[in-house]
Amino acid sequence: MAVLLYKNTKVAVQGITGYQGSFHTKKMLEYGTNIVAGITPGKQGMEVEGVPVYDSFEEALKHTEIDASIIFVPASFVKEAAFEAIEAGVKLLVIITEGVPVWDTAEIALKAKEKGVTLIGPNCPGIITPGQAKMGIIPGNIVTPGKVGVVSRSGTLTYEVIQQLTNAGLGQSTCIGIGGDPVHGIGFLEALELFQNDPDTEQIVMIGEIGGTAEEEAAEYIKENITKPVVAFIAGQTAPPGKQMGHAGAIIMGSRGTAQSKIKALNEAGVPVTKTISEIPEILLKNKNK
Amino acid sequence: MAVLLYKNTKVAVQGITGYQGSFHTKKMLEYGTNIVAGITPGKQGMEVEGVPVYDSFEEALKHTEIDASIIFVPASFVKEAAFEAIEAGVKLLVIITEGVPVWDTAEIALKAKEKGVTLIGPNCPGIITPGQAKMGIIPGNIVTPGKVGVVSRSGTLTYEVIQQLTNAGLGQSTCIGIGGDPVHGIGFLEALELFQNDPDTEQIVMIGEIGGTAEEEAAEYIKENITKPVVAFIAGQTAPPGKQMGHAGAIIMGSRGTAQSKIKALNEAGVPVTKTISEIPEILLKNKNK
Amino acid sequence: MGMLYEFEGKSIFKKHKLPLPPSKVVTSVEEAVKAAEELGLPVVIKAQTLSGKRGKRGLIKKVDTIDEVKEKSAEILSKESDGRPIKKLLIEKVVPIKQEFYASVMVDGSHVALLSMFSPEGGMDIEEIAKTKPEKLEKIMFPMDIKPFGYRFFPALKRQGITGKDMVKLAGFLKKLVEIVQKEDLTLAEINPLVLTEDGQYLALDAKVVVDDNASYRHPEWKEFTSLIDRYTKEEIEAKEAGISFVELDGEIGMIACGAGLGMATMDLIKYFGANPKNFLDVGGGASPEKVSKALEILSRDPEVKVILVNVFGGITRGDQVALGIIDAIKKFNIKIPIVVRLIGTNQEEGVKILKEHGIEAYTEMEPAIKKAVELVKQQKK
Amino acid sequence: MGMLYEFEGKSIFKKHKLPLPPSKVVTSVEEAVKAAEELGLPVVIKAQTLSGKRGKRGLIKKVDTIDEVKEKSAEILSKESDGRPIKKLLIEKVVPIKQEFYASVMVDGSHVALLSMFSPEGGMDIEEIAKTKPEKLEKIMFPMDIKPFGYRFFPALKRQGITGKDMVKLAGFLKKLVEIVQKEDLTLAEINPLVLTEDGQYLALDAKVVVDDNASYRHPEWKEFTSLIDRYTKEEIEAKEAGISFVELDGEIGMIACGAGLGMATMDLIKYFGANPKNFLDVGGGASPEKVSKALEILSRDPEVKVILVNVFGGITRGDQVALGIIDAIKKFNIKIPIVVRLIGTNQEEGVKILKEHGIEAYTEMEPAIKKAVELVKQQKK
Repeated sequence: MAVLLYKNTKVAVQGITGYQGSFHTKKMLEYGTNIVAGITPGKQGMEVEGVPVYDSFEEALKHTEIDASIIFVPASFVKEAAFEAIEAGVKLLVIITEGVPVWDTAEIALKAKEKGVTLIGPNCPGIITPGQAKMGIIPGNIVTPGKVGVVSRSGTLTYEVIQQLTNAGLGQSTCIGIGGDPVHGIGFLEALELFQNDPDTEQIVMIGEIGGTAEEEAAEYIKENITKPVVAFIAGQTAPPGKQMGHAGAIIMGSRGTAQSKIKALNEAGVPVTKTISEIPEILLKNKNK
Repeated sequence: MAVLLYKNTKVAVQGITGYQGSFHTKKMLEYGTNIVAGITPGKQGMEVEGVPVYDSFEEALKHTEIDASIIFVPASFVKEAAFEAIEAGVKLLVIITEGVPVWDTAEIALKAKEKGVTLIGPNCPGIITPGQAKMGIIPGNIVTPGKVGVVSRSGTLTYEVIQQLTNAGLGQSTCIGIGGDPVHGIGFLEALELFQNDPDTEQIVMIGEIGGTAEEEAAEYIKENITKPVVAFIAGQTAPPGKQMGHAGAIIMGSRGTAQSKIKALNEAGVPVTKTISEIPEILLKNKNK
Repeated sequence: MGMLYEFEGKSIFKKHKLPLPPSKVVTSVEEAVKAAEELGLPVVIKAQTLSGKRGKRGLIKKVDTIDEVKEKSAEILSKESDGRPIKKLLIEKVVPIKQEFYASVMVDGSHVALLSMFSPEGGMDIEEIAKTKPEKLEKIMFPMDIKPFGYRFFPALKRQGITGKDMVKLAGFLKKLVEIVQKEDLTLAEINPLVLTEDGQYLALDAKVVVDDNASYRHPEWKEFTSLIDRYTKEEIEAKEAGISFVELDGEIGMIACGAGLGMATMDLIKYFGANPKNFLDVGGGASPEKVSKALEILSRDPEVKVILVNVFGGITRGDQVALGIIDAIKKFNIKIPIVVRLIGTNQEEGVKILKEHGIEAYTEMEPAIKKAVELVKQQKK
Repeated sequence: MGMLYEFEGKSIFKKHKLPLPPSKVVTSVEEAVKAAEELGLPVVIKAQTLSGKRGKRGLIKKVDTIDEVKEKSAEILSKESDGRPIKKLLIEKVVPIKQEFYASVMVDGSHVALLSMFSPEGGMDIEEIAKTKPEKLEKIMFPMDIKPFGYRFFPALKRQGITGKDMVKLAGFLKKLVEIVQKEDLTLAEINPLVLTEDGQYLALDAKVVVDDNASYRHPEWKEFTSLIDRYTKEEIEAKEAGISFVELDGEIGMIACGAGLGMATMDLIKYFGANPKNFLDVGGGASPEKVSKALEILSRDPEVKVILVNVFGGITRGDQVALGIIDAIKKFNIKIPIVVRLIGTNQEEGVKILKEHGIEAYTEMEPAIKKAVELVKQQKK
């Protein structure tokens, strides 16, 4: 089963004619993603890697159904692209672009919620269901189909973890990079819920980092709702403390947000937190052989 | 039955401590309106004509239910007052204040529509159901209960018509002044529909004026949907033509908007349009005695 | 309805970075020459006035030399428009035009909507296009709170054969126009023509902008828009400042009403009974004695006013307040012209009593009062 | 995270007419004297710096005479804060204070919410209040697209015993603060203290404002906010301009990573294996050869960097581009320090090949590469 993205998911690529859009369209196609349309305003009639390009969803929808869309357009155009996709009825929207203003993301996230669209990103590596399809930039050659669900706040660190899982013979059901922006689409909670309900996922890896309280909240959620084993890693354990968001930030964060706080919360929820990434597969293998 | 406003409707007055608000609260109470609360931020604990004043709907709702609200606050506070009333769950909202910016009214009207609230005004005389209750500034002594529904774009002209109906022995079911602002709550169409469905209304008087195309659209609607007799009056038949809204206005209006256009459209829909207001009762009486 | 001069409308466009040709506002021939030199010839000299068809009326001139700048700017500054002298010129650099379009966004109040219109055949006669080639005029309707995005305009532009980069650019232009209307409390923003230049730019060559007068309290910057004042006579401004709606007309009866509808119906009846109103004057709802007194003062100064007719049906307006205002004005301005008063509604009794104490018998019905006023005019004519 | 100086934050407040005490920004003792004379004594002299607790650190001084202005402004201008000299002072007129409040609005990203906080016990130790008297701190959460209206704040203010006119005024103040955050692309606006003056006015006495760096492309006016530059070292600015995220630290290994998470994990492992990173440097996703080369240039100039460690797991970043950047930098800047490269992911083969041609054997795994870099540092120490 996996979650959110499958072999037959019909995917559109927004910004397909751009430098990143065209390159990763090639990579996604090579991986087997069912890309049915590219969208770049003003470029209708072109083809990118054999994918027909349309000016708009309206035009594309005359020729194909679209279930999901991935956005590679520059930051200042992301809001427009995202609204177009949501209004056109996609069910899954992945935004790779980094540098999107917080207030634009907020509008997108609220609209997505209103319309029941699952949003991943922005500023994220996307999602990959090994052996089926990928939307985003996670290298296809490092994943392998299996039973571990991966969710991560960090981009490149996600690859690191996946690579080590694969090297250890631990395949993945689906890997989701939720992105590191302060406002973003689905977070740990939603991903954990999806993996909990997915019969193909047996264990879950969660990659967090310092700052914010998402990991603490995830720990609470795991305690109450997740019965599958979860293993976590927190990046930035030795990083110097960052600037606070004024007193307001300090009040809200309290003692949370630090690596110690996150590790403590996760441990209390029964989640082991490893010192290095290479320890993650070890724990998963132990769980598996129990 | 009448429409929208009844003897037992629980009414709040927003801006009750102001000059207009307090004066007309007295008049509305004298007419028998069931005013349950006054709202003026910062004035909680006061009483106006025996009506308790609260800071907010939240406070008022601790002590009473509220079905409807009437707004007398200054133009720059109308948007806030209207949103508060709508969010608090009133079903009928009347805005008397004039000078409300078009874009504020638009926000209010869209929010009212979203929440299923009937909005009357702004810049209108309000609504009166003779013998039952009034919300607004239509003098209570000129109305009399009966079977004629009155809907009017003009404020004071409404009174003129009502007076003449009453003088002619023609009582009214409900009288609605929809207000003359470019963006407003219910219009002729909604009022006509309400009167059509009200078993207590036998005939309808419609007071229009030059400008806009509401009367032309009403004529179309009457042709299709209204089976009860309608008599109309159009003010401004001799007024000099006003400035157009650029070419855009001219394109949209075409030949519509003039008194002649409105009279023609109404006549074609079988609606007689009188030259003077005093002719209106004559026609209604003839219809009645048919 | 606050219609702005072209250069004022353009100042709002400029604030939002809508592309415009370079231009300068001037008030004299000397300034015009200086502006033309700074912008570089050729330039277009455009009279700043509120009524349209400036080209046909000789109020827009393209000039190629400084001598021509002198001649034509002097010529235009000597003209009148809307019955008022032309005081300001816009000197605008000539841009090489490839195609002319029409674009506008207006508030369609009755549908709580924004109506955006576009035509690939812009220029002087867009109303003609609308009538004879309606398929060349796109009308796109949005809810007023729409988030304007470029893709919303693609289908209309495609229908007009505009594709590729031009479609994207024009859609961006139209999107921005909607944003400006939404953000700046406008009820109309019209560009005719919107031009495509030889070097591929889209520019607003004209600007017809209408601001929502009710929103002026939150736009202190509108105080600089003299169009909002220039269009009124001295008396109209005086009235406006007092919160009175006043339009001068040709006739004999000075009319004061509370409410625009009642005012219009009163005018209709004055004509119906055989005389003419000298004005439309609406003191509005809830008028104070001061406001009523000010209205009478303005009318009483006009030598052509033979009779003053006050028609009040009090709702939010109170009879006693109106009566006090009338009596105050008669005394203060020593008004000798006959005054016919019709007074009914809220606080009617108090008002009638006050008037009676000062020798004025108020009517309660409208038609007899108007008939009486018309009669008084006819008597004076004899 | 673009935290602004007090006076810059206040300039945003001022634009939206949030009430402030009169003040002037100065950069010298002479200007401070002039400002104090213009504002009228007494005044408060406030160092413009990004870190807090200025009062306790002697960076805020109330003065009553011109001599004191001279003395204290000279004193503060001679100090440092955040390791940098204090260059600007805000000279602010003293207002008679009746009560001090705390007010803030911040983006709570994880809930797509705005968190508005208010306390009737404002002043220096609000964090202490939050801990010891949480009932004195109101936290109100809104969706980010909330239409802010005064009545939304009434319940919280009432809980704090604020009623009547004061409730209405404070609610209006808090409403405006939310509007400012929404309209100006802010992620935080904090006022501590917000004061009630003896004559009944509510004024923002301080301003801590954070702008969303990602939105700077649509705020050309932010270019004037020197706080967005002053907080960086010369090298950090150079990096920033190249789109590189760079923070200087104390250590021996110059680290380049693609991605912040990978960068942090790399730092963690450097320490875990017994050395220290000299910096955090993230070239971001999809780095060009120029960007990688610039990163190496910056690190290679630092004499304390003993080893350079490049850790790339290509997703949107391509291995060949990174390799080209490394080779280019080595040649152009004649880099002699040992460089350890870990390269994997997108276009890995192409990248490894390029490096190999220039004598660099890239690692594919992260931990061995980091171990190697730490080892090289230890060898040099011997």
